[in-house]
Amino acid sequence: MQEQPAGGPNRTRWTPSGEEQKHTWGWVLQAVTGMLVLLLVTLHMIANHFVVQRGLRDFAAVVAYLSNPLVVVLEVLFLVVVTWHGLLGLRAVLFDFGFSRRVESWITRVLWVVGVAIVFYGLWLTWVIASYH
Amino acid sequence: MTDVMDPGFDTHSTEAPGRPFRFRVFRYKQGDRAPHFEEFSLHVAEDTTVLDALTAIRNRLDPTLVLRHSCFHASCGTCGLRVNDREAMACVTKVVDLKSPVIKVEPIANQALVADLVTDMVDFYARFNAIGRAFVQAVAGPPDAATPEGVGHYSRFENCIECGLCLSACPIVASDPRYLGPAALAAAWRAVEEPRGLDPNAILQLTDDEQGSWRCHAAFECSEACPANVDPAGAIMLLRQRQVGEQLRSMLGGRRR
Amino acid sequence: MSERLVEQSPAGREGVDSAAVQRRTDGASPRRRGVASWGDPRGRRLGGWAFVLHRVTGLGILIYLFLHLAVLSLLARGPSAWDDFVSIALSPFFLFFDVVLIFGLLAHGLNGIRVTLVGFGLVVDRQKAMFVALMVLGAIILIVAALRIFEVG
Amino acid sequence: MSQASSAPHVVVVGGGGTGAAVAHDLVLRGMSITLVERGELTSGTTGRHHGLLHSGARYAVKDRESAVECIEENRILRRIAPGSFELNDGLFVAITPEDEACEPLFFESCLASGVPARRVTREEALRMEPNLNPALRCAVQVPDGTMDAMRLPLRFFATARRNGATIKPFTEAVAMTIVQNPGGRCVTGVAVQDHMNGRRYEIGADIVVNATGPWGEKIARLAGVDVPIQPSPGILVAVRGRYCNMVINRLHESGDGDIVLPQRELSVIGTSSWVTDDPDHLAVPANHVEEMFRQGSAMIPAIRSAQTRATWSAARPLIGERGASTGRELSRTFKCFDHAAEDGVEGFVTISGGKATTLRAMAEATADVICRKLGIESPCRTREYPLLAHTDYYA
Repeated sequence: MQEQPAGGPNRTRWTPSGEEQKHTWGWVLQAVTGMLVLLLVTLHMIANHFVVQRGLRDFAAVVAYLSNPLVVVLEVLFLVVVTWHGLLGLRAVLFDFGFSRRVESWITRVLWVVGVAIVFYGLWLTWVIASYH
Repeated sequence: MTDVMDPGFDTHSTEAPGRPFRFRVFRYKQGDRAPHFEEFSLHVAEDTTVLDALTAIRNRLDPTLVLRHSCFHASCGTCGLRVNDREAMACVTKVVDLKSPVIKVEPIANQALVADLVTDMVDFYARFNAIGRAFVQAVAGPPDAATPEGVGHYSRFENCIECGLCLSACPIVASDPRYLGPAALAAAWRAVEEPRGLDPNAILQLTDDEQGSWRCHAAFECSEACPANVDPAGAIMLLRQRQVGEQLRSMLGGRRR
Repeated sequence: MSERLVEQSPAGREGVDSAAVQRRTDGASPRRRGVASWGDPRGRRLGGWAFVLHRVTGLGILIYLFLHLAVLSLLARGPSAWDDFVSIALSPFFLFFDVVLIFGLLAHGLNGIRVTLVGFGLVVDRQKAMFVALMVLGAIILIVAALRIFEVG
Repeated sequence: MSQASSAPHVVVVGGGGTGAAVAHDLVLRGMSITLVERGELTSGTTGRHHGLLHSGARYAVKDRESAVECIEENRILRRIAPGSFELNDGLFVAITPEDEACEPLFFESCLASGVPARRVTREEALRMEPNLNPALRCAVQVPDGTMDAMRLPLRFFATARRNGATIKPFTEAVAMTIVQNPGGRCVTGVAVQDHMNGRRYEIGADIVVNATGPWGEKIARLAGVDVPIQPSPGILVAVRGRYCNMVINRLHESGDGDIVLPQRELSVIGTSSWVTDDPDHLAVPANHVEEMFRQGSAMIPAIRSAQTRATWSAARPLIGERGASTGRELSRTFKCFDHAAEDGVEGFVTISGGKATTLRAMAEATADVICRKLGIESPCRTREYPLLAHTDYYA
């Protein structure tokens, strides 16, 4: 069979994003964090609302709940994972608007700052509540 | 060749007695400030297609109407249009099957408009050519696959008729022209699946990109729109599977295949 | 095709490009449907609905996450601030929003399972059936959760 | 243009396979070319044909000249347009004893025409094509092929344009510019209507080529000449499913057979014949559709229950006297009319008749006539000149 040379890479007009890193991992992380969120949100909802009388803890109960180190670890992990998943998802949606590459790199930077701030805020809040104990 | 003296009843007639339909046709000539819709009335028979109706409009009602068509059996891919808000090949879309007294006909979306129902295919091929693919195999398969049960196995990329309906239907292409798009990614998967002289690794790496296979958000509108069973969305997902596999392999120290 | 085949090529690549431009329009836009088309329900099939549902619920949940974290700051302001909020949050009005939240979580989470499987090239040809099945499962869970919430309220 | 601006300017009217090949041939001979087409390229008869790359076997018994021409062009096209054909060969199948009685003459005629042919037993034929009618008696294998009816001409267009031709689709020839010279009338240009912007303008030409197939008479009338072109429509039916891998022809007494071709996931069945005056209005008669299913299922019984994908008609541009009642009475060869010699109109040439397989040969004959008229000595180069990919047309 004779192959027809229907254009080679030198005549490509569509260009890849030009970024070195492979984007496989972005997707894989989004999928993995998504599944983790699904698991942790289920635990979070059950632990904080469905097994709690009246569905919401009063202040004392919150403090008592967070005195368990395993709970602290799970809730902080949940926050980290849900923040990652949510902000990466937001980034994907924003990138679909077709802004310029400059705007897109700013979006990425801002989202990093927001994400880090959220996690630090969560850690601070946990520390504040734990110190009531 | 079979000689039949009497041409008989025309199953694709666009004349009375047939059922009357109104066609709202997208009109635009270069230099117009904005496109508009123009309405034409035609009678149609049971087998009359949207393409029959449009060519009848051009031949009898308005010779300035331009549209693309060539093969009349959904093999060339030129007459892809948006009919009543859905992508369709005009030549195999029967008017009566649309079950609507008004038929809205527009050019495919997300492509540069030339005039009326004609779009410029340069953008489509700029993506398509990024992969580089022959469109016909020397022989399309072993003869024993030609049985009725084996017919399904011919669902191969070369079925792609390069019509651009997938680009018109894709919500991501609708908002961002940088996305490589379904047709070219499906071509990429075909090349990985059956390289025939192309380098599958180069194609895997080229499309393992934020503007490549990872840009798809699984709306599957391309596969719904495809008139040739290429299933571009399915191809994109299989491409991703292979890309993840290759990345894992290289991370674990194995060499890329 | 290799360049040697191209004899008498007048201006190389430029010649070809200008020829391509012959067919281009004077300034007509590409008629890109744009981001607005995500909200256009006309002509959409099941997968397209799933795509829109996933985006809308995802953005909704993200907004909720910000609100939720903001509200939790009341905890830092001591017992009375938090306990006052708790009494408001248990009003039927707020409970309705809890049901909406659970709807969003279920729709996004369950469709997320489908998107993940499909995205890894698994059960791609069953994606529609999977969407229907997961949404039916979600509806059942939502009804159970809603009953539980209002029973408690 | 790299050619001197003094290069003769030829306007080709008609963007089908013939026009494409004519533009390609002339531009290689150093001429400046503008091609105009009313609609999209290949939107006339070219795109609608069944996509058969003739081996010539179909004409071997009754029209040896056509058969020789087909096998020669078949070989040339495979060479200059690799990748455009499914090299799947054709099978002429004898179903009835009457069919079988024709086989020796058919086989010998193929060989005598230079068409490689191989006798195939009933068992071997059924092994190669399991869907064939098990009642078949014998078969002959020949180097038929299938092509994409649009994309092969697109390769000619792509190559012609890369070499400097100007291709103008959606541009309709509406009038000829005619000058009255002492020696007679002379066509000096074409008035066209650009349907993309509604503008009307004139294109000057040293020669105007009428390559509009079944519309040939209509265009010739613009130049005030009459050409004996009879549009002869035939119907084609595409069914879902690839019921054969080879081109299946009926081995008939006429040698004219009925045909089933694989095209992607479809099988295309052809074809009938009648005559019309208006190639723009082609009926798809119900009784012809039935006839296609009858003829097709005689060779491949499963076609009887196949799902129809499309039915359509295409008009052949046959050369012959008006008044013929069917297409069969008319010649299947092509002819280039120099209207200076035949009608006293200078600067106007019509090419018509022929088959998709012979598009290059038709272009060569036309270009020879044009070179002779213009006094240019430039040999035809299209036999060896490889064509660009169809995708390059849009590059």
